[in-house]
Amino acid sequence: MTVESTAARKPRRSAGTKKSPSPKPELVQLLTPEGKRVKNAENAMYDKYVADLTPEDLRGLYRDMVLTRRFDAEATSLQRQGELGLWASLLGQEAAQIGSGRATREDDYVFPTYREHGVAWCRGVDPANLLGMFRGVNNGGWDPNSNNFQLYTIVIGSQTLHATGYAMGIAKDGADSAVIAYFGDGASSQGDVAESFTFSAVYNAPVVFFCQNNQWAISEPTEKQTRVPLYQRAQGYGFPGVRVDGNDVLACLAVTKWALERARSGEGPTLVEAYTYRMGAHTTSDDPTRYRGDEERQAWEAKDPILRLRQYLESENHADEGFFAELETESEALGRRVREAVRAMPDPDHLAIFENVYADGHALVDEERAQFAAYQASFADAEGGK
Amino acid sequence: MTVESTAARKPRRSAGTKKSPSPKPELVQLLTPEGKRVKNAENAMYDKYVADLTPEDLRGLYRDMVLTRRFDAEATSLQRQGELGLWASLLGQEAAQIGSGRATREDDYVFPTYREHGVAWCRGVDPANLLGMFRGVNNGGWDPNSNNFQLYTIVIGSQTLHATGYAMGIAKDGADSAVIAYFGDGASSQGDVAESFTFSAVYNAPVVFFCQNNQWAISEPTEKQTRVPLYQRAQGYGFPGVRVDGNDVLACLAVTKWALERARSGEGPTLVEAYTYRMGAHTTSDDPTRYRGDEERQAWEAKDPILRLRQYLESENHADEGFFAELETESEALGRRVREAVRAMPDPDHLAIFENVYADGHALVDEERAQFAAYQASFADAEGGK
Amino acid sequence: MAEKMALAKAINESLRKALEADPKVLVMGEDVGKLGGVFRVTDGLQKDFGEGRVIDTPLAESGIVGTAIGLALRGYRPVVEIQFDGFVFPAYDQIVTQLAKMHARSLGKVKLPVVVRIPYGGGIGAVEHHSESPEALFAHVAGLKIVSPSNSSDAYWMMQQAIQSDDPVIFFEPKRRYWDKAEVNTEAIPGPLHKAQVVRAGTDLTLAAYGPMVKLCQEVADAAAEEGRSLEVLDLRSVSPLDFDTIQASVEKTRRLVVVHEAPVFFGSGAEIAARITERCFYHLEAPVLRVGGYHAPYPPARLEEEYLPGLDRVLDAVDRALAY
Amino acid sequence: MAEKMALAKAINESLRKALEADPKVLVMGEDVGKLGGVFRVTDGLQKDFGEGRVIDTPLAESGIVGTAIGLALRGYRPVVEIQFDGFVFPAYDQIVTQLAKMHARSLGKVKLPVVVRIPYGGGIGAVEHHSESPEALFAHVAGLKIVSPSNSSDAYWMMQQAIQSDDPVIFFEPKRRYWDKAEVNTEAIPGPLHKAQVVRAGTDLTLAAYGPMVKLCQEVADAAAEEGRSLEVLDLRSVSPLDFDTIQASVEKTRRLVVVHEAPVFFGSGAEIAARITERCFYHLEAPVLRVGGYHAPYPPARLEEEYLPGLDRVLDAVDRALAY
Ligand SMILES: Cc1ncc(C[n+]2csc(CCOP(=O)(O)OP(=O)(O)O)c2C)c(N)n1
Ligand SMILES: Cc1ncc(C[n+]2csc(CCOP(=O)(O)OP(=O)(O)O)c2C)c(N)n1
Ligand SMILES: [Mg+2]
Ligand SMILES: [Mg+2]
Repeated sequence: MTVESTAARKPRRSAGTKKSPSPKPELVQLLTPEGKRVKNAENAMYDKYVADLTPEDLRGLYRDMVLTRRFDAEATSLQRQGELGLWASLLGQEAAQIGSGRATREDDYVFPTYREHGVAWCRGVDPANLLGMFRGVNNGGWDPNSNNFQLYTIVIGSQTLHATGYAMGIAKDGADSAVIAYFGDGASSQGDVAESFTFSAVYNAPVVFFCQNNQWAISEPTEKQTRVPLYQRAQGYGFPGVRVDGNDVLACLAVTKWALERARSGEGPTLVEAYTYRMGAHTTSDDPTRYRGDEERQAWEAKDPILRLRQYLESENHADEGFFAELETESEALGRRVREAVRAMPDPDHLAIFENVYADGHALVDEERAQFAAYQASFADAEGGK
Repeated sequence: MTVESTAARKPRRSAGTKKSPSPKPELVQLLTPEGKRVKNAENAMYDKYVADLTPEDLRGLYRDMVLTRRFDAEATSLQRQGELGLWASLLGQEAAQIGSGRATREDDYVFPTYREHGVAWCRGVDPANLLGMFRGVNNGGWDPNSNNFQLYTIVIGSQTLHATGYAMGIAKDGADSAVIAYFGDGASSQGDVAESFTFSAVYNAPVVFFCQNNQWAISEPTEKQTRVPLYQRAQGYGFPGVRVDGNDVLACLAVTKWALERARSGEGPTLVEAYTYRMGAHTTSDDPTRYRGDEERQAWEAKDPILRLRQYLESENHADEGFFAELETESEALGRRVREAVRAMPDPDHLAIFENVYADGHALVDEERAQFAAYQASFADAEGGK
Repeated sequence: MAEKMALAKAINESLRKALEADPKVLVMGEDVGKLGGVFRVTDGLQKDFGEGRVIDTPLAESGIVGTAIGLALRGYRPVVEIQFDGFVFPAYDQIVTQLAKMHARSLGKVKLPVVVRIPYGGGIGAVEHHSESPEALFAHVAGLKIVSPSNSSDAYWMMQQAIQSDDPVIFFEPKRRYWDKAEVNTEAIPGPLHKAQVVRAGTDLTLAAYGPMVKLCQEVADAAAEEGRSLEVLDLRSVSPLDFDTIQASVEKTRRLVVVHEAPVFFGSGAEIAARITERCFYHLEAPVLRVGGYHAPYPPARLEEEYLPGLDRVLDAVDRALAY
Repeated sequence: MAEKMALAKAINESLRKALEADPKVLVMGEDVGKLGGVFRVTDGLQKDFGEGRVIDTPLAESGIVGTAIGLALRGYRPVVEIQFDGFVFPAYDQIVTQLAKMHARSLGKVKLPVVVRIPYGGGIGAVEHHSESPEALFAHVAGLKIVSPSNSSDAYWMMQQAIQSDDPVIFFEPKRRYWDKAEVNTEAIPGPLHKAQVVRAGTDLTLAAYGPMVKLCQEVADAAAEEGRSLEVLDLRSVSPLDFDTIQASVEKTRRLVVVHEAPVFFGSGAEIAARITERCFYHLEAPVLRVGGYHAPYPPARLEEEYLPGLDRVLDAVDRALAY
């Protein structure tokens, strides 16, 4: 049996980019894991985007994160109960999603992956609607245009090109809306993502690429995708890249606002890398104990996005017991509502197979639908006849 | 009729990368357009790779470029005479190709596009063999493994992944060979090229990406592919990128040697952008007067790669009249030999359609071959019967 | 107003008309701008409609189709050019997984009126990847419509209809017919996009083809007529959907069918037509449906393409074989 | 030595044996290392053979296949995993244009012994893109060989043969059968890779299938037997080439053929089989070749897949219809 110990030659000295200094700050953080506000010169250009948040605003962000987490937990348990076939949990990524989601304007357009439940929440998509595809009753259960929130995209990276094209359209229309495209650290390797960087740069499209680097692509750590920090990818395409503490909702909000403003004002694309952690399994089908230890998770637990904002709210007296208690009640109600909505979700009509294959119809679909209907009717007849 | 004047919003201020300083020098040049040797501190790290070239070596490079140009001109005229269906001329890119080609070692492996006639020459591929595919008698007329020179690849960018995989194999074997992958400025937009950057960086594969930026992808100028210099693309993937004067054979030789040495010594991939110009049409089917003016071409004529080396050779007394005269004779002989070889190239046997579709055979191919043979024989019979 | 026009010019005029009629129509692709495309199909359009409507894209087919999808989501109607058949595959994922399925995925909320133009087929003596006929690889995929005109008039009208369609349409242009001239009545009202046409009536056998092979089949019918055989020729025009009703009606009359296409026979359009028509006309057929097409081999170098492609003799041979049953 | 093994485990053992026997064999793909693949087909292989032989790749299918081609050029024999059927399309260009054609392009000088493993098909209640059957999209392309085992023993041996083949092989693994156990005699000498097998003899009608549908066809034959009908069941095993000789021999006996696959009927394998068998057995067939497969619609959400996929009743219905002729 041949056993080799390494996959590839290791660089004798560290790789090429050491000469190009990283932009400052290397990680935008406005709230420490302990819940302290960070203010310094390096952060100032971002800080101004959250400087005038009121206590109510801050409580709102907290509420968003708590409800998102509660919804996510409910979905996970619905999967365990067999109500859903699968669930992709966002646990740990609440700040990245709520921060960036709350930075968007109503007329902006969002292109998510399959994990952006927090962003969907910010966009006003009914959480229950997100569950249809995981239950298997549809492949996308909301109208993308009602909330300018595209359907979940499962094939990795594809949506970044759609986002870029949409942004090109905004530019053509002379509108000042912007687009935000979500993708993961794993997705950064897909050719489509690279092509979306090229197109958006060449056409100076108003799009923000928001990469949630949650350290893992199923079982593969980010080192299997890149040997330098991902935010640096952007500079070689001619637009800026910024790494933000993805567990810091204020920093995510600020940096995304800044990037969206760049887009609106004709400065083109930006890459934001939200440095965060996937606290749970990749999906309910995954078993992370096969590929990662518990220490890593524990280290990230100390950086929990919800806890740190709570500490800040409390230390600043921005929220009292009543607020937290009420939110607890609201959470439970949300969980209940979602649970009931899912259980009540009807199975689709069998003929739905043939619906919406084409907008203008197709002779073969018509033919097959008719055959199928006749075939099904033959059983009904048979049963009826008994 | 709606007429818009711009394709996209223009950036209000120049795009993102202005903060990251470009590596020094911005363009590696060791020989000016006037044929003067450039020596300075910035160039020193490259200069050492050509410091010990003898006058004979220099004459060799000159000879390579002249013969390549002569061959290329012959092919163009063979196309005009109807002997070839198409030709993709390298006119203007001789220095980029001879410089980089001569930097390779016999055990290195080359992955070309369809325009690397000069590199093929350096690898010892018989020029006449390059013409088979342009004549339409085959899709690749040489054994890639005889000279470690892959077949021409027409689908843009594909070969960069093959090169990366090959380089991964070299690393696995523990060999100290390296790979060089050629591609164009247009190709830089293809997802495959981006993926080859990702794979080569992650596996630290010994590969040099050699991009001949000849300013045009058929009718599209490089600005349609990128808004920053192409060599900068590499840094975001974690390896160095260098721009070299692609019309300076010494600089191309030096920079490629440096990059290949990095690969051999375990430092992984490098991107070299050879800044050059496609002096002719994209191919013999193309009509560049539709999309570019003559001034540009004239400006580049002043930077001709062959002329500048000749001036240097003459000013240093490295070559005399006899050398140039002899080379002239050799050129003509080469042209003649190629012309005769092409004219003598037999059409392939009809049954070649069915050859080499599979290495281990395929029942359907056997069946169709037999039917085809019988069908063709029926004509022969019919004719014989007359 | 009828005018003689080359097929490429007819498409050019059709694109021009669409660009004029609807500000949401865009033309995108590699070299479609100043150059007017390598076949000049988009000649002059950028000059007249500007770089905002006729867009030279980066060299990346997945990017072209992917951004066209995004533009369609924004309300545009992009007409995308793939430079040659063999270069569509980098965009294959975006086409079959996104373009084809987004309407269904969104339960009908999203429409993607994108036309993907692909000059296809051989016979022009080109190098590798410039002569392929990949239509079957798209027809198997639900959500796409696949058409291919055979003449200038259809090219003009079918392009109008494709652009107006709210479904994605893969528009295969028979490149070897680009220079063939025929009358185009730009004021005629065309029949439905996906309806086949009987381009020559006959009684002994039906020849069914589309795109570049229709002209060949007409020549075959001429040659057969000299031998006293009356062949009916169908121009299918649409590969998805296939107009089985028209084929069936013809075969019920002639009782024999030969399908001709440039694409390889194995898993090609002819297979689907043969299978379904045999089912529909089982008691009518006097002979099995025969297929004439490319072999199960990569498209060969130019000097062999005449042997590889269906030609007059090979189709006549199939006709003879079918008639011999 | 025969052992009961799940199909996934049989492939795992086969890969292990190949990795042991030939240092040039590599296993590559997303999550094939520590995780052992999402279906655990590569479980334990990286632990035993190291990261140099069992390689977790970046998340980029074109890159996986493209670098596998490069590794094959260097003398390696990569076995590549595509995580699910619907994710093969980003690699489609590298597969159909490079992997399939490089042997011919090089006039036989280059061989590319690359195996592309694709877990395919539905029936596992998955989300979109995880249940497709794209084999026809590869079978149309010359230069590729396409196989699909239906049981553990074939899975074991066909993988051995695929790895030994000097041609690229697309190896479609019937994911819904991964957990089905059957005997695997790891010392048996297998028949040729591309030969179909009569897995049940019968006289009234032939059912032809491959991969996940073979088991269904056996159940259909059981059910039909109760009604006094004797069905012959063929496990085709190979989609390119198709073993028409074996099908023909069976149909000459039974005079009726029903082809079953999960992939959409339109332009699917059944079309090619119907067309060719009708040609070969024109005077033997008592009924048209009938096809049972998916509809011309995107693979539906899980709660509809039972209706979409061929099931016992639908196949029996086709059998009845064929027998009614
Ligand atoms: C093209 C494609 N290949 C493979 C997969 C299977 N897959 C689903 S999620 C995933 C990992 C994605 O990682 P990342 O981009 O980091 O996002 P995350 O799941 O961490 O949010 C993979 C490989 C897919 N969905 N699409
Ligand atoms: C995938 C693909 N798309 C389109 C083409 C058509 N095409 C051939 S060469 C070319 C331009 C290539 O430009 P560049 O990469 O700069 O190389 P150059 O020709 O300038 O050497 C194009 C678009 C192709 N060969 N492959
Ligand atoms: Mg991730
Ligand atoms: Mg170029």
